[in-house]
Amino acid sequence: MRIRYFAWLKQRVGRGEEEIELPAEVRTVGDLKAWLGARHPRFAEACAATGVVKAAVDHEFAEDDRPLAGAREVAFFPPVTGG
Amino acid sequence: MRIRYFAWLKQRVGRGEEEIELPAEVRTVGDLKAWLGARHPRFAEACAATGVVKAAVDHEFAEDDRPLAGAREVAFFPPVTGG
Amino acid sequence: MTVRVVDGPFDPWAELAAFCRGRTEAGAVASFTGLVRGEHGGERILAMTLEHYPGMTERQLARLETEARARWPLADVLVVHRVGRMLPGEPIVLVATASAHRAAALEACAFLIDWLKTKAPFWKLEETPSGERWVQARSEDERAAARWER
Amino acid sequence: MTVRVVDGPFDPWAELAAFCRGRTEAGAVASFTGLVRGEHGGERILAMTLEHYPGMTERQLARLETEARARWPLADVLVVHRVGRMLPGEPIVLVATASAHRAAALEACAFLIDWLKTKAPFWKLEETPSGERWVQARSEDERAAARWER
Repeated sequence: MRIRYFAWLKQRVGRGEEEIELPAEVRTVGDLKAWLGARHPRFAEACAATGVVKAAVDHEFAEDDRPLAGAREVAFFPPVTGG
Repeated sequence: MRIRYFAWLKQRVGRGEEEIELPAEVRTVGDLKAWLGARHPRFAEACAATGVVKAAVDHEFAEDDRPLAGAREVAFFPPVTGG
Repeated sequence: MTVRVVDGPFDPWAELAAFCRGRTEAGAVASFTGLVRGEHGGERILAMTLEHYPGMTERQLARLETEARARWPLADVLVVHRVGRMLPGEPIVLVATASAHRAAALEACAFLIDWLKTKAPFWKLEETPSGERWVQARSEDERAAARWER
Repeated sequence: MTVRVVDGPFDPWAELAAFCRGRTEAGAVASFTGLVRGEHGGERILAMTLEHYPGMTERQLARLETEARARWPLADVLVVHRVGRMLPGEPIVLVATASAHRAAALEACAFLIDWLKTKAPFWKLEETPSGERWVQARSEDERAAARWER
């Protein structure tokens, strides 16, 4: 599965994307955040603050309870600021 | 005093403007409408329909009770349709 | 001059470009442009003539601008209204507002065109295949303007 | 294509001119243009870089357009958003709507920019004399978008 990071989360994690082998026990976006947080302490730090880390599964906004079954790409980013 | 007519009122009255000597008993916009109606039957006809004839005294919208003392120009026109 | 009545064609996009040139203090620019329609009430429009009341028009437009500036924090306002005879597709009116705040620019732009439609002395005469007709005022326009009363 | 992401300068006035060319069925055209400001929070802005999420961006913008067309009778919609590095005064975004109805054009334009600000994956990085900083999301933007929820 491809994981992508944007804006200052990319700087915190130190990379824009990575390929991971999804462990069987990681079933939701929330599980994935926790699992990635163990690998990237500064990502865990950002996730600890409410509402600061948003997620998208295959280009659709997703909440923590969103299942990952069948997903190809999950992205994490701060609240958007375009326009 | 100068009287001006716009849009289809101008066509009804048959002229865009006229100079009149204001009789002493014509004190308000409403008085003036009645007085002009006696000279121009088709103007009287338009004034008889509610809300169809609007007035301005010296470039300011004016209601029937607006006094004419000191006024130089009074205009009559249908509701505006610009923009 | 931020309020103008013009008696020939004007280019709203050139007006907007000039309005925004070098503008770095107000990042939000809203605009409304009215074009002559080619059809109205099921009849083809061959041309449209805008009559107005010189002197009163400029006074009312300037008043609209003053009112908009009193209600919203605007960096700039532009109103251009064409008069005379024009063809379908040609611009009749342009209203533009610039502000540091997006909501202020958008609301002031809506306010200006709503008020202009009911308070500025313009009248539209349409030429159709069956003859000329003066456009009737619409009650929707009165209602649209009324929401800004206070 | 009525929704575009561009990675270099674009000319919103040329875009609007093309958007309106030959348009005789929809007399009301509303637009919103966002320009890079030269100052923010008391600090001078030297440049702004817009990062985005290719693929998701286009999908979200297309969805915004679909939603706007479902809510208002629109003849046409145009959204252009620039990404990459840009300078103060340069256009970031253009939203334009065309309708036979003035209120529809104005409301849909406000809706599109409000939703874009909270639902399209763009992020702003400002360069100031004291360094780079990511722009914080504003709660006003969430509130502005919330008024269109239903």
